[in-house]
Amino acid sequence: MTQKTIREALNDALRQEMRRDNNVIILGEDVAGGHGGTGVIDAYGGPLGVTKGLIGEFGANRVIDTPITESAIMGAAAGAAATGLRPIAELMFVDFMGVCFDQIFNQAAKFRYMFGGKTRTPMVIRTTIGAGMRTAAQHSQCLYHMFTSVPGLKCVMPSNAYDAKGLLIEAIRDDDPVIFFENKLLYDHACDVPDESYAIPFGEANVVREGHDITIVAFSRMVHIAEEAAKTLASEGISVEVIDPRTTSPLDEETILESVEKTGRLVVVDESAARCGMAADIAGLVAEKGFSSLKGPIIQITPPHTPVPFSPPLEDAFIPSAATVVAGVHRLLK
Amino acid sequence: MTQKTIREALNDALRQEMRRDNNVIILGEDVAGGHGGTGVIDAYGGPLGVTKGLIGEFGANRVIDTPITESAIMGAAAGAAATGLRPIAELMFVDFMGVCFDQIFNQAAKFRYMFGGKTRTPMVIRTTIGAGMRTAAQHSQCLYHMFTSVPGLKCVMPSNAYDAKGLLIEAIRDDDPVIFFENKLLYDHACDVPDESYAIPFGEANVVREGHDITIVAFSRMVHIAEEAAKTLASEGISVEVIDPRTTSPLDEETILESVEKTGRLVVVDESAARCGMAADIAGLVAEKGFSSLKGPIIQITPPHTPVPFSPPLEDAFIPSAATVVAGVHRLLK
Amino acid sequence: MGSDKNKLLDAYRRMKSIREFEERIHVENTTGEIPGFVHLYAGQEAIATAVCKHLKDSDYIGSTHRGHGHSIAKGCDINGMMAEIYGKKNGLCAGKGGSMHIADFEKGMLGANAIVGGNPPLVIGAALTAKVQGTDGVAVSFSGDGASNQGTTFESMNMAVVLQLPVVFIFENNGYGEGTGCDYAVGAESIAQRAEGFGLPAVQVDGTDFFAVEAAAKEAINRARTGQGPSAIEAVAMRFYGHFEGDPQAYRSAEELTQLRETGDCLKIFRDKVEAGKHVTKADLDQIDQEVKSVIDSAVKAAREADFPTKDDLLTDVYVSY
Amino acid sequence: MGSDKNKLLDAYRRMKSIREFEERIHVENTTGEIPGFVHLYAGQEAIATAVCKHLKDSDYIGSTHRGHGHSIAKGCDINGMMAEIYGKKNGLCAGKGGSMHIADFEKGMLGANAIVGGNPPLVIGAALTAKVQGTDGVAVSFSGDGASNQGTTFESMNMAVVLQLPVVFIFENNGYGEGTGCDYAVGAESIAQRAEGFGLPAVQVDGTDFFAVEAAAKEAINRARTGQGPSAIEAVAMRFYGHFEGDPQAYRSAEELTQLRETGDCLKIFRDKVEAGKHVTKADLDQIDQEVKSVIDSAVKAAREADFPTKDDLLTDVYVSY
Ligand SMILES: Cc1ncc(C[n+]2csc(CCOP(=O)(O)OP(=O)(O)O)c2C)c(N)n1
Ligand SMILES: Cc1ncc(C[n+]2csc(CCOP(=O)(O)OP(=O)(O)O)c2C)c(N)n1
Ligand SMILES: [Mg+2]
Ligand SMILES: [Mg+2]
Repeated sequence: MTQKTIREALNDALRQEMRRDNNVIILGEDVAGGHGGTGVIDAYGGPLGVTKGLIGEFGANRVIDTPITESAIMGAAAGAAATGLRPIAELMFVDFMGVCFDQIFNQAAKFRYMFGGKTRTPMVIRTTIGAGMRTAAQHSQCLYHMFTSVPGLKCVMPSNAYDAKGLLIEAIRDDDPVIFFENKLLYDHACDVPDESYAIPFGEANVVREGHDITIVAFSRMVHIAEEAAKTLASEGISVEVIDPRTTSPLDEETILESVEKTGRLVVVDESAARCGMAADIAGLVAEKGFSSLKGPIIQITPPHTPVPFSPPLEDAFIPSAATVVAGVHRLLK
Repeated sequence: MTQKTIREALNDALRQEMRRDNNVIILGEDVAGGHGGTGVIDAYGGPLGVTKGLIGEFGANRVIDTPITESAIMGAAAGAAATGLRPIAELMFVDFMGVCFDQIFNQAAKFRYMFGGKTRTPMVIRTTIGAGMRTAAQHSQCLYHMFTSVPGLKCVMPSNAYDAKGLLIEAIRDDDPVIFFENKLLYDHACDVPDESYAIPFGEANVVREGHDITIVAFSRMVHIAEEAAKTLASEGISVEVIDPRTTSPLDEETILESVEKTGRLVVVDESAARCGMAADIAGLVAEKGFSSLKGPIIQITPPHTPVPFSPPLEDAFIPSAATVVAGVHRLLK
Repeated sequence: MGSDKNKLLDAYRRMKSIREFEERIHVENTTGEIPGFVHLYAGQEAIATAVCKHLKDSDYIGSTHRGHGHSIAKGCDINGMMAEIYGKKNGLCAGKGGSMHIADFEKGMLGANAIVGGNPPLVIGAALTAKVQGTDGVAVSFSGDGASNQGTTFESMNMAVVLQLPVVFIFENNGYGEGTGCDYAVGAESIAQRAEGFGLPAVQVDGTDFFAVEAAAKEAINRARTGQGPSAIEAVAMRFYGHFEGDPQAYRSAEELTQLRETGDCLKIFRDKVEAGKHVTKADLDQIDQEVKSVIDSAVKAAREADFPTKDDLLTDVYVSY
Repeated sequence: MGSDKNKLLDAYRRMKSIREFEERIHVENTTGEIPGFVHLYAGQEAIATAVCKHLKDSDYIGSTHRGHGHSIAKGCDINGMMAEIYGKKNGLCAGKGGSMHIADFEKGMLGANAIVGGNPPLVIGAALTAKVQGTDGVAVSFSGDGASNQGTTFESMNMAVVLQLPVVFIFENNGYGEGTGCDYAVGAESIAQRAEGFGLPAVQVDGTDFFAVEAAAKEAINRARTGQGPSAIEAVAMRFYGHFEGDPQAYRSAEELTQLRETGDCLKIFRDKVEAGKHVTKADLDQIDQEVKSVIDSAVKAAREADFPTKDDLLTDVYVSY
């Protein structure tokens, strides 16, 4: 096993699946880069470098640079998926969903149901999420709560490199449309990642840390914030169980409910939205199906109901931090 | 006072506000209809007849038929709002948000914050929601949970004609972008509506029915479903309080929390989504801030996690009904 | 010669099937048994038929809310379509889609689409599959004049040119998008001319003339099939009925409405042309009329009698696996 | 004569201010004090300056992620801009927007926009305000070559033609959208030609030639101001720096990069032209260079020293009232 960053793990996954199946293709803006103009091809290899080198191995017929035209990209991916390819389309920042959402939520997501089960749409949309890079209101959102609410879509958000590889391989092999959310701040996050190919099934939460006083459910980068908080709390004698559902749709309800049964207390840490977000979703789930286990209120730690601000002190205050999680836990235990 | 349908009440509101303020304009597809071609102008008066007659009084400069081009419509409304008009833009079905969401959620909604408070965007988007008309997966959604999750937007969904008029007038006078959700099945719903102009403030829930055993929070057409269920339950000796928040953003948390404090039990009836929807949002709110009042789990009555089906028996089973609400209450009281 | 005759009779049968299908739905819709919105294709039959004539089952088309004609032209089963429109379990989409979502991937019918401008991005995807897999497949997008103004449509044309995809964009200009005239809503000189600006060959043809559409489609589809990239065709033909069934059509003058069937009936025009030729007789065509009528009769009968899906079907087929 | 001279000096001062602003950010960015993404406008100064010369404060422009030049050209306060880019509380957007969201409604600057294709729909809205209110206001949309392929841009052009809005679409073709060449991504013959297909007058001009842009803009803006509807201008000029600061630019050849400033520097070209004329001397321009330098110096100094917003500011200005 070698240490790999999430960026490398994703590149691994893409390369291995493209070798395995000629129908796997990649399309998006600057997934190679350098078409037209005077320079070299693969100048970018993806705006964040994830698809670097793939055009060299698989050629421009399978690693396809497109104009800036997200509806056409997402629609082309959906149409190609429905007719025999397994496209991986890149939506550079999830914030751009507003110019192409129809092709995702009304078309790709609904094909199978609308058409009475007679079609499959095995496409993956890779996109980036998350605040913390000072990229302000239109380049820092998470938005996966919106996708999670759409029947027909699957939503995946790895928090580490091992999961990133296994979940992306699973996503590519999956026969339904999958949105794969990559947190921009985690690309350089590294851990042991096998060189060989492996898939991690959807709907199986990862219990990142076991504990018995309180359950924290967290998503994507917030898993690391939760772990940090858990460490602080451990030093105070509070034992925290941290759960990373890894996929929000399907969601591993069981693992969450079992944990709350054990701890009786739940904090959800989520960056997506203060209203109708993933934190509310998990809280609602437990308030219905796990109510009898609850010893106290369910605390949601989310950003405030504001756009993402640009200025560093504001953005730092916007994102849930270990300190706000710890404070939330204290509030709960009081 | 005269009995008016929601359709008439909305027409009233539009007409009165357009008389009051020359900067109020309407734009959208077939808001008049009949431009070009060989027939008469105002052939439609809005696809569902709400804007009928307005072009006659206010002219084509203020009641503007557009091509089918929702991004340009929503963007034009936002740009016009930021520069001095008070546009009312029509999004024929909320299902079409996927082709214009960017202009709503990244532009109009975020202007004020991104620009440091130096601008106002007094626009209203009128749109239609709701299943029950056999219009299948792309013409039957509610989707207001997605808008509710967006900071900077206000979300309004009247359940009766009185509220429809007062809330629309408030929306037009409001200085923030407001999305006004009209349930297609309620247009002919009538009640007493004053002829004169009046405004209903946002963020003030309507307690539709008082009760002490259980609180039902419901939105838009689901308010009527909840009332129907409440009647049945009353005959069983169960006293139900029905709350219609009328606006989801801002949300009248106080009225909901006070009611739950009294009843100790909460059912949320909502058509928007089974995951990350309004039901989860309300459940999450109460599980955090009203936990100590709760005597049992919070029940969410929503459609299943499926697209809206076409066939009548399927669609009927999809939409929450009085019977499913009653069953939910029974489950809770068991 | 015999093959010429057969081709003409086939074309007529397709067009007539569409006409009869739509005329019959127009009538049956008044019974209240057909749920939801229906948008009829009557008047535009020559377009779908002449285009799809050049396509194989393995080629794809993407359609609109007004999709019955495209579906029949592409070979979808008429009984399955009718059952779908009635919301029945044996419908082409198991009753889950209805009129606005009829699809049949076996026949290369990618789906009607209730989002205006919804299909062009999908259709370039089908063309991309053909290109990547190296088949000689072609994909055709049908859009209305109204849809020609939608951003998704423009994006798809540009992407098709950039990637040189085997795709043809058919713009059916029937004069109106809902209640708004094309002369108002399309700012350009013509839809074809605007498309040409995107860098693809584009022509305007008379959509009531089967042979004019056939010739233009042949050229464009051949171009796509032989790797020479995308094309666009604007075909002009008015719809006979309202935007949807129940539309009072005040946006059309009485004069326009009465003239429609006299001067703009593609079936009449076809008949006049072929009856004047030597292959086909009036009797041949009359016989097809009879046959088609009975096909539609029995489709309606079967659809009315078929079973609705049951509640259990509500939760199936959201995902392949979940 | 004196007024001619002043106009030339004003134009030079604007262009030079943009250049100096961007060159300085290019340097300061390496200190790590500037948060987030910055996209520099250096190389394209003549375009924004020549266009905005014809606009009043009450006219509006909409801009892109590469918006510093447009902002300065439209008259935004340089100190306020610099403070904003540094994320400071006294910035034009109180530190909440940053480089990609600079706006100043008092100056008719509707905002930089981090969504490619985000501004054209908004700009037609500003034009709609002028039309409805019956003012002679004009609105100008700046978009890149990459943005010219976005559906929102196309929709806006069509809507502008249909409603005959007082708007001008400027397409700044700097050869690339991120790392992809315009020659690859724009399928059309040219951006101008494609725009023309939408039914609005469109021309292509040399964007390094202030006077060429000025003449084209004058005509187009005059057309808008006098109620004759929308126009489009494609102005060609390369950016000097990468897509964003830090971009290694492997998609450009070394040759292209070295030639840029020699043959494509709009400031040099302007200087050569006006110094050859009789109104303006080299000394006049050198003096402006000095003055501009000190303006930018003090803007950077002030921005660095200014206060950040505080946590309390996080929750303000989401709504006017809530
Ligand atoms: C995105 C979107 N906008 C609006 C509508 C409502 N709508 C349905 S059909 C239609 C008119 C379409 O006109 P055209 O493209 O000319 O097709 P035609 O109906 O004439 O066949 C409209 C506006 C829709 N379904 N989707
Ligand atoms: C909708 C959307 N898609 C993609 C991006 C990422 N992006 C930012 S700038 C840019 C290139 C824009 O190119 P162009 O319009 O030519 O402007 P230039 O950068 O050359 O000034 C891209 C792809 C974005 N911000 N928004
Ligand atoms: Mg039409
Ligand atoms: Mg560019």
